[in-house]
Amino acid sequence: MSPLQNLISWKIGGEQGQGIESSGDLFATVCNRLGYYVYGYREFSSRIKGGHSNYKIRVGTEPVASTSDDLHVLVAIDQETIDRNHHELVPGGFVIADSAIGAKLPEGHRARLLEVPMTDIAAEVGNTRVKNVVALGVTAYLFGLPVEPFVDLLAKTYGRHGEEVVRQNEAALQRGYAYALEHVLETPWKLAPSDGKPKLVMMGNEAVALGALAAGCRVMSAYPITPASEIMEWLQRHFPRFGGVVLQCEDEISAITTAIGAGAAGARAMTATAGPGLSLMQEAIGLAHAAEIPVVIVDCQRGGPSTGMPTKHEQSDVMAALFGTHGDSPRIALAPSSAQEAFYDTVLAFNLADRYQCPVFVMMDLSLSLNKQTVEELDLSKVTIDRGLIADEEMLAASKDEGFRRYKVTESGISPRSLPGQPYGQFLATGVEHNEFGKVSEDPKNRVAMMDKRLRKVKGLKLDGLRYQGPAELQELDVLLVGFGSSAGPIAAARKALEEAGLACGHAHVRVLAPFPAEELAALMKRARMTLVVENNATGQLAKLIKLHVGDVVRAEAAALGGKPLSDPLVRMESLLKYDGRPFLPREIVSKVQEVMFHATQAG
Amino acid sequence: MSPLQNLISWKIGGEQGQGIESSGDLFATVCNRLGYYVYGYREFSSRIKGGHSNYKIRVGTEPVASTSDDLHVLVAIDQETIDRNHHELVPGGFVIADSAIGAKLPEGHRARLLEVPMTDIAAEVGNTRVKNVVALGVTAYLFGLPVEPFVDLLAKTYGRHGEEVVRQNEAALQRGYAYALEHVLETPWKLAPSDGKPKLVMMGNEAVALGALAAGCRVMSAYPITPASEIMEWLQRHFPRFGGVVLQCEDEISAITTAIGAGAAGARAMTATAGPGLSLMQEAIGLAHAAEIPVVIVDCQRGGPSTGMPTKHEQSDVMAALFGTHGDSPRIALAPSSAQEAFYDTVLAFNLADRYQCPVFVMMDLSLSLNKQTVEELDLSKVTIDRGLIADEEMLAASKDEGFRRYKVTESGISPRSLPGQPYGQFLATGVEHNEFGKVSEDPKNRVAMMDKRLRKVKGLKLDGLRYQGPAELQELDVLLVGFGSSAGPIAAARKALEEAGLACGHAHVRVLAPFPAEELAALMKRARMTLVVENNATGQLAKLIKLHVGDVVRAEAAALGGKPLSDPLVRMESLLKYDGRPFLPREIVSKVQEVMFHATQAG
Amino acid sequence: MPLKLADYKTNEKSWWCPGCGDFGVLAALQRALFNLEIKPHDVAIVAGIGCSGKIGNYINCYNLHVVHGRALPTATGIKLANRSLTVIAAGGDGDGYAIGMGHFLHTVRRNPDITYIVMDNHVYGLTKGQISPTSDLGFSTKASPQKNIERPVKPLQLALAAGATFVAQGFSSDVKQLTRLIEEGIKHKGFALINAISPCVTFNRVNTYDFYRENLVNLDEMPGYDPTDRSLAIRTVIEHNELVTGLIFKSDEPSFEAQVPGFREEPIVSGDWRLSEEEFEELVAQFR
Amino acid sequence: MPLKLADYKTNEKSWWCPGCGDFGVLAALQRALFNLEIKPHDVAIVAGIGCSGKIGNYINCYNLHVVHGRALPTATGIKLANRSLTVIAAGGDGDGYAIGMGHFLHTVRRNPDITYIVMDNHVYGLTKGQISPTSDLGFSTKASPQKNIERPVKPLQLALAAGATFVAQGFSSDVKQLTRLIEEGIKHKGFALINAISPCVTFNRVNTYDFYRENLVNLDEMPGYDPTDRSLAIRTVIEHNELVTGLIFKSDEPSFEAQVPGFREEPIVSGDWRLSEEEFEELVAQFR
Ligand SMILES: Cc1ncc(C[n+]2csc(CCOP(=O)(O)OP(=O)(O)O)c2C)c(N)n1
Ligand SMILES: Cc1ncc(C[n+]2csc(CCOP(=O)(O)OP(=O)(O)O)c2C)c(N)n1
Ligand code: SF4
Ligand code: SF4
Ligand SMILES: [Mg+2]
Ligand SMILES: [Mg+2]
Repeated sequence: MSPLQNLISWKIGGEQGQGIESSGDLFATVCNRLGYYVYGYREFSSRIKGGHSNYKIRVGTEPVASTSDDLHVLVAIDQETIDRNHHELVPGGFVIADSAIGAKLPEGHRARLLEVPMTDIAAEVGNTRVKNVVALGVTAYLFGLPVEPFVDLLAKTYGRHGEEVVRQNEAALQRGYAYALEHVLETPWKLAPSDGKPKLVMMGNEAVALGALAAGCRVMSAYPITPASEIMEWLQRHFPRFGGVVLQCEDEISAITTAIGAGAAGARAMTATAGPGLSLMQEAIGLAHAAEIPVVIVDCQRGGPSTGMPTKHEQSDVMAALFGTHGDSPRIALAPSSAQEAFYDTVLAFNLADRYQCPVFVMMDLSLSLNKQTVEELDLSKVTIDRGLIADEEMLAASKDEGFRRYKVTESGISPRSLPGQPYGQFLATGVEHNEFGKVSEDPKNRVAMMDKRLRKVKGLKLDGLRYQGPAELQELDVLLVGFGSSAGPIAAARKALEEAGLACGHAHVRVLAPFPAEELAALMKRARMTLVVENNATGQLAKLIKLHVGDVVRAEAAALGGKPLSDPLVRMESLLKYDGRPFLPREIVSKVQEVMFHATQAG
Repeated sequence: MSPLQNLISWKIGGEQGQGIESSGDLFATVCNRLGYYVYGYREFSSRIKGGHSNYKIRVGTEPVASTSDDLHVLVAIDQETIDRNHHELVPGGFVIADSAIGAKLPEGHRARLLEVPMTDIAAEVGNTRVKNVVALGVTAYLFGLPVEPFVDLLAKTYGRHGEEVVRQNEAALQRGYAYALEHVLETPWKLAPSDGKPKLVMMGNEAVALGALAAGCRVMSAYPITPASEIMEWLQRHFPRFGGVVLQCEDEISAITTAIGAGAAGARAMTATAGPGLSLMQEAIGLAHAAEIPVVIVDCQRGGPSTGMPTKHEQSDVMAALFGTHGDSPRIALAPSSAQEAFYDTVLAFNLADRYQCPVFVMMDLSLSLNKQTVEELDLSKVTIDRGLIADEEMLAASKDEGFRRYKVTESGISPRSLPGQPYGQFLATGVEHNEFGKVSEDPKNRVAMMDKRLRKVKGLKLDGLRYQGPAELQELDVLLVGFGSSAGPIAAARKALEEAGLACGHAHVRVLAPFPAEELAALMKRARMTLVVENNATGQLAKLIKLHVGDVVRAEAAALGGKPLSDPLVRMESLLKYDGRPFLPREIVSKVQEVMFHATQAG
Repeated sequence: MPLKLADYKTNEKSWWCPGCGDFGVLAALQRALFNLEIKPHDVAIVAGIGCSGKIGNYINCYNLHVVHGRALPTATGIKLANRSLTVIAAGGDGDGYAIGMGHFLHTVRRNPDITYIVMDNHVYGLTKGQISPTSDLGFSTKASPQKNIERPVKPLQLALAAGATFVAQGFSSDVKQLTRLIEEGIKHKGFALINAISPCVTFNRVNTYDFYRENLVNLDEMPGYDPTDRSLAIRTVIEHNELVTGLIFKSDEPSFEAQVPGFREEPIVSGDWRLSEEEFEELVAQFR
Repeated sequence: MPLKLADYKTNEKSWWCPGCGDFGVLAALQRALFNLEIKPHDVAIVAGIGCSGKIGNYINCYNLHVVHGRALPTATGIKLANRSLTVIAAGGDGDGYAIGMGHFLHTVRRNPDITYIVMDNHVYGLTKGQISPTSDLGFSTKASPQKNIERPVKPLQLALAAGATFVAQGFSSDVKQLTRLIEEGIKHKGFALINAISPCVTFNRVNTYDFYRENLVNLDEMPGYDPTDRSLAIRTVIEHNELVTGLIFKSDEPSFEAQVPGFREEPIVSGDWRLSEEEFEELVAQFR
């Protein structure tokens, strides 16, 4: 018998439009239902049909949060899939190929080629489209999975196409399983039993959409763009039941200003976009800051600049989100690192937008937006709706004669707002500088008071902005890894590997890009012999934030000590940048750490 | 006899639409023709008629580059002008007021009120609109200026309205002069003789427009916005003679993409805007970077965020210009500090855009854009046109079979470009990631090569990015003042004052915001006991750049020394921020330095 | 307490030039709201940037003064969030027909229940008199020294071509007619365009009060004119080169809000947004 | 050496789905350029983002693939910089009529000598099938599960209302007619709109080849149709709900470039831009 596996890796590849995505989803869902943790990773191009596409699913008995470059089973719909992906196969790995394609493995390759008459079987069961399902049957055998959950899922998925289609799918599955049973002597990697806890599997965009709905968002305006469109699509599907409205706008400027209008009128409103849309929204973002209007902006980062690489992963909109609109305005920007966090962070974003009366960014990245992954049960009781300060009748009645001071200068910078429809709450909301009543004012003193008020709002804000894993308090670290967004998975895996290799390795994940968790990170960096900032962009955008904010902390301390910093942790900071369109693999991070440490030893 | 003056200050105030601007321009032009240096400063609101407006002209025998809050003569068209401006008057200063308004100076004020029957005189000469000219006549007397240049200028200015109007203006002037002669015993502040050199007087926007024309710009596309519109207006007036075209577009997105199109086709093209327009252009700016298309973007900064304070001075678009478009792209951004520099920098911007094949920013600010100031003779021989690398026939013919490698990966990152119309030069220019031929490519290796190529272009670029004034090399500085843009004037004046007060004071003016002159500034900052960054915004945008770039220099040095920075000049850096819509006054800078130095002494 | 006309006014001093056409539009809008007895706090006015965009400053309602050209999408957002508000969008010809052109026509075809008043002076007032999209051919000013060579935008024809359900044109001198048109626009359950000719006395020396007094034709008084006949409307505005006033076209079609699936009569702002455990579980189930 | 049709082709493999209407449009454009004997290097094609926007990849000319919706202003810039180029703008219905709507109508009224080909498939292809501005009422897809409730944009009517000087519509199946229309558009000295119906076989199951074959009326073959009569054109496209092909309208009016004061026949790119000392001094004199 084969040894029990805790983590296996499966991939299907072929041309776009050949059902790659749905087959992967089926496999992931079944594994999820069996209680395993899954992490999907899809490679695709900016075209509709044709061009190589593949979908990798890692399945584990414990949480999986990154892709990797080892592979147990590769389902190849065409030869190109083999050519492009064979190098990932572990020795003894399987290639499941349609016999019809005359598949070839490179000379001397240590994987096993299993040619399955997928086309023939599909023809025999009477539906050429079930080819991939045959491969799923083979897959089930290879990993020692039961067939029933596949059957159930196929029935559910294709139920609306009629019984015949369901039967064809089931037959294809069974035939595949049987074929494998016959041709492969024993199950090579049987998955160890799962923890059996019920789980969800979703992509980050779905988590955002669900979070928005749960948070009370009922107006969503957007313009389609990869990789954000799923948010709009999901809400269009579910809003009707809850009285919400999705407006597919004529462009992103309309999308953000529609959301701002809805926010000004008191609804919870959001938009979702990617880099090009974010750039177009810059002017209106300033309006929401100036007029203090709540709105949630989800930015699903992809390869930039310009149209860039629309279907490729990147994390390069940080500077644009934090500094892209002209003039001075404070920022709140969350950066969830998993679908699970994306759900809760979206809820938080709506609460922060209402509380601080300003735009709040949820910074996603393509991997996080689109990769299907396991999410542990979501807890509705943790979803609270905090509307922030809204003037009540009494307050408004009191202002009857004088008018309502919508922009009252307060200590916190936050002023209670009135909503259209509330008697005596009328005011002017404007992007022009204004006085407490909202009236346009060019008075220099008023200007300073208003600017300070707005900046003050966010100054005191403390969020749980950094997540740390690694050796406990005070212990010195050989290396501190810092990242944000979906690289949490690969960094965590790298940290483990480095720790296994004997290093004291910490991982600080920045979950709030603004206001930046500077003190927390500074404290960790000081403990570390070196810090490695790991991010998917070419100019070190996170590193820039660290230089600014951790720098401020360090310099303030130095100033307090009379100007002589003893040892600046920023001097010991290096960057690992990846911007080829792909997320990090754990081993890339490990290598970089080894390389830097080696250099350090050499130098020291 | 009154002592000879080297610097006098004059202001006219009234309601918008009452000829404030033209009167000020007349006075400035006459002084300029007399060989004096002038600096104008206009305060106005975002409305067409009504609302207080004023225009101050400082006139000196040496260059003047800032406004100030001392005033010798105030021409008051209404009482509000006195109420708002009397505090600036030096003891013994004059208020010239129309007797018709029944002007009142505050109790005990030490200025002199000269009530002049301006309205009556105007009526007598037969034109109610020449009221202000009467005041100019009084002015001429008070400063001991000859009347003839005023007469000449009035004749030229009003010539097209007919002889009668010219005569009325001249009469008003003479009557004003005569009135003063009669009522003021002696000329209180006679201006010392000028150096007699011929000079120009223009606002920064005119300098930009003239520079663009001289640099060969023949396509200008823009959308009207304060304080940038004058650039478009000036070019509309002069282009017809040179075969150029101004397109007033439907919005700023059209403006920038039109300019990009023209740039791609090989013309020298530019757009000019202010913050809101800059924000709208962000997406297209990324396109120009990605497709490597030359274009010049003039941003005339004004009060932000959003519509903000459209007619007020600010310097708060720095971060938006440098980091506002999504994704990673290199930047070139010049920041002239005077009209003179604006002329030459605009020329330089076109050369850099062509040489580096990318957008180049000219960062103006409202004071610089709109304040009329003396410019010493402009030297056409210093205007060169460098088109950068353009493929020649031979090169293109050689690529005939393979196709033209428009984006050839070169060591400098710059690749020769072909222009539409050149045989064998066809290629695809796209904002999508592409290969050497310009064809869309999602290949990870190609991506990295292309991104690196683009970033490399600007890495090696060294410009004369810092202008320093102060104690010479190696001498320790008590304080280093750092600024950019039009604050050069007030900072220089403050430096002088501080030096007179016995401090070793340096002034480093950042003339290139990107690539940042980090090493030069680091060297100066290290010499200084403290650095004060002086800028017109609320969040210290220039200070952020210094923290990033000078920080990098300091950290690299520290790393080279084994990680222990001896003394980080950034720790000794403070900010002076002003964001009330007004430019700095020299004394504000002086006070801040004194305050900080005092604290330092207390602490130390 | 019955509402007074004064309840719709603020005590702010106007920033407009004496004689500006926008005064008439302001008066008509205030009067229309008063006549319809809509409570000031139930009105949201969204204005763009321009001299015209300042109209909200002088009306005592909820006012949102947005960025240049974006009044309509913002107004749409307000309407979606709170259906029970009377939503007025307002701005200039530059705001609405230059930078705002896309939003204008898309809002027309969307047909949300918004009344859009464009103060059309054929010039950019606030930026000191550049050519605007409705400027006549050959028009020039100090700020736009070259003569206009672009065909003027025809807002009425464009709105009709985009499927508008309510198109009217008023003249700021005829406050009475303009008031009535605005009233009808507000009562119309869908998008109502009211192009209000509103002369700029400072920068436009061509399209003056006198010019319009001589050239405008009042369709409301034209015998046989039927404002429910779209092709007649198109023909008529073309024939008169858009120099008409009155109700040009109107058709009763469902508004955008009326057609959104599952959309409720109760405004979104006043709903209870919390999900029940059951609802949440049903949503989550699809991810199992 | 005489030009061959192949000279207008690149060797790149197409990224379109088999059967996509854009193939027909590509073929027609290549053929039109070939028929007119315009040298490939004298053609600039500016394309937007979308499946349609990839058209430039397959034509061996100077190609500029811009950001979504901005093909027209970019094309205008190219034309201004170099009048001697043949400038073609191209893109999808989303690119041109959603995000690009403002530029579309402003370019129409500006009338630069550009030929604009819109591959209209009534859907957003590249983003996987959302509703587009020309989608029919009631249309829905997997990506846009709610039925369309916005009146479709009528590009032909809008162009006519905006004062277009050349309006045509072709069908990608009829490459012959489309080729001819493109040729005429290119020859037209002004802005030419060619709306090319170009079915999306992957995401649009409603506006299919069959649908159009059954419903399109060919104006080129309609007896008595006079494409120089603007009001007839308007009436006809309304009557047939825009389901027509052929040359719809054409009028000879000066192009934008022809009217810019002082603009020269010689392209800007080839001019000598240096100022003489005298010219410079004259300019500078105004500042004295
Ligand atoms: C994005 C942006 N671009 C430009 C401006 C400058 N601007 C302010 S108002 C205006 C146009 C005013 O014309 P119109 O809309 O016709 O209003 P009017 O002043 O004539 O009433 C412009 C271009 C701006 N505020 N924002
Ligand atoms: C600013 C911006 N917003 C959104 C997108 C995403 N996007 C790419 S193509 C497209 C629309 C495609 O539709 P259409 O123009 O009709 O072209 P088709 O693919 O149908 O030919 C969209 C929304 C983008 N690239 N840029
Ligand atoms: S400039 Fe024209 S539009 Fe503006 S307030 Fe004055 S008259 Fe009215
Ligand atoms: S998705 Fe539609 S428009 Fe795009 S290539 Fe395929 S068929 Fe053509
Ligand atoms: Mg106007
Ligand atoms: Mg389309």
